[in-house]
Amino acid sequence: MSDLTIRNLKKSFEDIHIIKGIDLDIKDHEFVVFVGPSGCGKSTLLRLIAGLEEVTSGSIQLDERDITDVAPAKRDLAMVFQSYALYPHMTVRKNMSFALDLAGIDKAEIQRKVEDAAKVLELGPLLERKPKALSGGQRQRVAIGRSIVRNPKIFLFDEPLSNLDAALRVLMRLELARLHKELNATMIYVTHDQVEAMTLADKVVVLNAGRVEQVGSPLELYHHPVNQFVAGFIGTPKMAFLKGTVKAVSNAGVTVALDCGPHYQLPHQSTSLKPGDDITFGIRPENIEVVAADQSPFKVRLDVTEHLGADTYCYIKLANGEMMTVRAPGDFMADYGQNAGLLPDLSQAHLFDASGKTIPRPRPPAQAA
Amino acid sequence: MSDLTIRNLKKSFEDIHIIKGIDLDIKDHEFVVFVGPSGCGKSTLLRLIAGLEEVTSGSIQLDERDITDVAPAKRDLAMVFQSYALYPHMTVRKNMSFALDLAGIDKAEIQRKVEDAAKVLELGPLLERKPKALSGGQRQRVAIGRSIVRNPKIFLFDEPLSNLDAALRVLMRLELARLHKELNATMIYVTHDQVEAMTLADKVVVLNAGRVEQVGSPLELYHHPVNQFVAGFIGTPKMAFLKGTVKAVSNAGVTVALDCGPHYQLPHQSTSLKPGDDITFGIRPENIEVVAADQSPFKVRLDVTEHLGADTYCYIKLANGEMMTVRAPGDFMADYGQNAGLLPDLSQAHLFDASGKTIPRPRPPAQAA
Amino acid sequence: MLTLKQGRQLQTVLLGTLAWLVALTIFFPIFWMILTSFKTEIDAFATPPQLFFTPTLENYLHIDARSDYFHFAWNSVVVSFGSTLLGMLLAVPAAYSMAFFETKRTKSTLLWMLSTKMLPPVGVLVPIYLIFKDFGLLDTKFGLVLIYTLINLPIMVWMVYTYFKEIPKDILEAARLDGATALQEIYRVLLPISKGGLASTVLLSLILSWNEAFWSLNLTASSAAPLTALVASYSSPEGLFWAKLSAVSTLACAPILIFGWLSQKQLVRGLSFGAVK
Amino acid sequence: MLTLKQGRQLQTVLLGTLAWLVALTIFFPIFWMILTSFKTEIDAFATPPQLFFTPTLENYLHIDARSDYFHFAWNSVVVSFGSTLLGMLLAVPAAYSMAFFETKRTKSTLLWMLSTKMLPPVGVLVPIYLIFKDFGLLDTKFGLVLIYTLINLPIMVWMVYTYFKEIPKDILEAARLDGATALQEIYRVLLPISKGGLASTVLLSLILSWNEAFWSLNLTASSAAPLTALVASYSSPEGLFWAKLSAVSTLACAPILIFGWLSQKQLVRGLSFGAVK
Repeated sequence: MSDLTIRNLKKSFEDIHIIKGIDLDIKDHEFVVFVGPSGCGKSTLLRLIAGLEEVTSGSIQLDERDITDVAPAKRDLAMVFQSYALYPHMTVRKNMSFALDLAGIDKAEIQRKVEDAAKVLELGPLLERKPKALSGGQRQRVAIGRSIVRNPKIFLFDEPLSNLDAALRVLMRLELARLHKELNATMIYVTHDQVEAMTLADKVVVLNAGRVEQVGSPLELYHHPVNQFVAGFIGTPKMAFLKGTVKAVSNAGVTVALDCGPHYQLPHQSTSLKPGDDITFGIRPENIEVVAADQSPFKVRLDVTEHLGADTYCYIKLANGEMMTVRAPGDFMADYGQNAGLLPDLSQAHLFDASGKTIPRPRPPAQAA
Repeated sequence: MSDLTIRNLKKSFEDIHIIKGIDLDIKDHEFVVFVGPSGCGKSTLLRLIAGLEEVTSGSIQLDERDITDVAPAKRDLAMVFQSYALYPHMTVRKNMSFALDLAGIDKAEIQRKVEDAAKVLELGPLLERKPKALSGGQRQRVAIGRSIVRNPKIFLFDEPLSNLDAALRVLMRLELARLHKELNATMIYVTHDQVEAMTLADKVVVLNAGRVEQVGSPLELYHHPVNQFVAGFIGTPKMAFLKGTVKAVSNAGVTVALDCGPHYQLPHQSTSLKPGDDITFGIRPENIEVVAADQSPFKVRLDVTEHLGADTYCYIKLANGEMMTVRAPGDFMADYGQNAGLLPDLSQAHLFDASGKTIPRPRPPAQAA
Repeated sequence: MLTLKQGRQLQTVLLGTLAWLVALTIFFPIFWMILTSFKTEIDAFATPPQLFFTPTLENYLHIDARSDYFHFAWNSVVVSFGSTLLGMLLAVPAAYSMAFFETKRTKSTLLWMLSTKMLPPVGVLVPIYLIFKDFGLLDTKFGLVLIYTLINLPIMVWMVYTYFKEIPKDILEAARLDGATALQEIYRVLLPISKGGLASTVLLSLILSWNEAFWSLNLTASSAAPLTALVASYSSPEGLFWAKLSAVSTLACAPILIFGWLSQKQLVRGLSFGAVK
Repeated sequence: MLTLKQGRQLQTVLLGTLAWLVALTIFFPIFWMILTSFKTEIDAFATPPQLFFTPTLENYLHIDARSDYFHFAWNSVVVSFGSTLLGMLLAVPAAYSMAFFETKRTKSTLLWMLSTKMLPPVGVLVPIYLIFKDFGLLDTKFGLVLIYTLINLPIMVWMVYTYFKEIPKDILEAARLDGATALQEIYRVLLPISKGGLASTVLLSLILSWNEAFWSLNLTASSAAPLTALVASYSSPEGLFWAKLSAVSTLACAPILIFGWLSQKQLVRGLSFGAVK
């Protein structure tokens, strides 16, 4: 068992409030990712759980045991640092056995545990090397190995892939996903990269300015963000946000007039909106089709077009200054400044009220995940 | 006019040969991108053109004038450095006017030129600030502005976006593309990021180990790489490479047996291949469809599946240990370890002979660009 | 077992106290010297030492009557500033060449220069004295300027080299592309950028020259003698006049103490070589 | 106009030569001292100075007859090693507390300690002499150890602090998560990682203590006098015996010159604070 329960957790450094009251439940075997822009408090939250920072108020419980003020070593957690934080003067073997050594565990037992972990991570041939003789990916694996030997209740990862190059990052991401399935362990992972969050997590916790914005599965966040912040943070290229005004609200949905021209009727249900309210219409790049200018009421001039091979991104600056991105097929061709029409898939559109809160849209059964 | 002609250019540092004989023609108004893995010599090549390194042998001509041994300042080139290299003790205005100042140009003229450049780059309100009071993107724009005021024949960019965060990188990429269209200038741009190369270039020069691998338009490189190195370097996720053997060669094409199981007949024309030759079959992630296991002879077990929202990446480890990636639609669902079949689009497949050279495939008229 | 919080607090207090003790131990003698300078000779020599006493100015009046303080102070000023100026004129181009046109010999040259600071000064007294005698430099301000420049040059070159090393090569290359000559590179780009570090180097050179006591005693007699020689003249024969010696020491140290105190931040920032920011 | 290549070559030659000249000027006196020690007294005092002469060992034989070289050398060794050991015992915990439990006062404490190096030593001679007299420390090796420790402590704390600062905090936090106590952190992680820097600090302290000439002359008479005092005993009254003075200076400097030469790389690496890599 390893259930972590956080209640009304707060952390301030002098007068600066970093964590402003967080409640969170992490269940056994979950892979939870904390994600958010830099300065949102995600790393501080992880360090509070690890015991590397003192809690200002609130509590942290691990399996009914209050660990709020317990020393880091006694919490039954292991952490993988962004810098790996390997001991440079020790071999890989010593790095991995250091904690067991300090705990006074039997030599033979230590050797067995280290070699088991080395087997899982394919570190066998590297055991007698020093960290500086290892590549970035190997160091990363040693840091993970150092955690595994301790058999902790929870693994903590602090942006573990941010020092690796793009290609290695993808490989280590897969390895981590595989490791989670093999160890069947509880993992908490901090990143600022929404792609890592989407691809690794069972449950994503989106943080912003010391508060939790949304907790949910990656696809839940992608398709049903609770507010404009989450909608804009998850997904690349970013969702386009177009300002508009509510024209009518009925049982059939909401009719909006966008500042850039077109009017749309959307299936969203709202009891709080009324005609004249400011509204933001959100649409992801892959949910827009580019057609000839006379085939849509949404007429635009295409700006720069980027050919990535598999896809083409069209960047558009609307007449009222708003920017948007459209994803077209790889063989799409267009000239700089060419006129075109846009056809958004309204069943995939999002609406946000003036405060940024989402107006819920009907869920097709298949997407309810 | 600004045509740059490079002939048999070589550069060695002591015994290490960095540039091993390069011939290259850059035409007026072109946006040329040098791309390659780190250590391929792309930055050195740019520095040779700028005059910041001495040429070991070979020649560089700009509009019929031999500039191989000319001092950097007399070459009529301007360079934007990776670190921006702004003068920290000067205001933005001074930074931009420094070169004109040294050249002894009339004060009023300098002021006019600086203000013209500031207008193009929207730097007007920042002219009296010091570099440290600017954001990364603003510094970047000042570095570009410093080049513009000199009205050079060629602009050189040395990985100018690598110090910016991902979001800003996309914005500055667009701004550079727009600037190239507005100034109608010749630009040479160095990057290790194939996405930047694909999206910015009129002409991409792929370098590897001090030699040119291929020169061509981005889509030419994507669809018709001349060898396996270029095919693997361009495109994310990477093209999958599957080893196999030639079974038959005829007018109708080449029949290959892949080590991982399936046999395919491909429309590629070759006079050099004969049955029994080793061959590598290449296919891009977006040209494969995942179907039920009983619907294809190419049967696999799916490994980790990553949901990015708009797309789903399926990672597959084949029975013979080869790795491949498939791009499926955003709503594709699969379990870890599930059985499936793969249907590659053979018209988009690539073949490479034992030395890594491409066996050309027939070009449909539309793709000939 | 201690909680996390208690453990940290204990450590902070314990180790903080140690650091302060070290600092205090070092500063106590200065405090004691200033105190002694206001005592009578009898109070100064009392055993056990007295912390409370009736302050007197008689020592300072005595010094004013016996020696021309300003003559010595002026020598100190001239020699310190002269050697600093000369040192910077040599150190800047040397450091420039080492930092930006590094060859295989650069590191060994630096190493060689720095290691001269490890030489015992008594070891080179004889040849220096002989050379000074032959060139008529004994008891001249110019001679002291020369010797102080030689003494401080390695550390000055090293410091300036360190500051220049911190300047990205890119900036100089940009200046070169912008059409700057080597001299324009130094005067319009390099020096303005590193002016903080150069100021620290100047400060350190001034202070080290001011405090220098070995060479000033051995190479000067009266006309070029700086304040350190004045202090020494009170110490050797009449070893018992502690209060007067304290007073003259206070007078000799006062200018540099005040100067050092005013420029403390700049100085430490410079000494830290960018380690404390 | 010069081509790019010619311009660079000219600069490299010009500035490289300057750097070498500076270094040579500093080293010439040492060469001269060693040369003089093999001259007869008459050759040594000749004007103009002689570069070619018949070498003699008579100066060294004279010194061997008159003084107990090994007595002074032993004192130098004991005092240098003693003060270095004591200094490290104080500097390591102080630097640890400052580097890893930084408070608002940390920087001002460091600043304060460093600025003591800027004090003129003559300024604090009187109180130190009095304190030594009262505690019976005059002309004892223990007294010299104490004073050298005090003198070198600020620079030692500063150096160790700089090395500790280079160690990422993450590594100590990892050790803490692994269950290490504060002492285990220091002995099993911190010291092994920074052993290169600590070795440099030890070397510097040894050399500075060995060369110290001001305090050793003023606070010792005979039983605790180190080599620098031996040299001084040859200089003052019989000012004319240049060759003998050169010989005794050579003897005094020889151990530290050889020691410094052997450990040059480590020393410079340490002094460079990571700037040259």
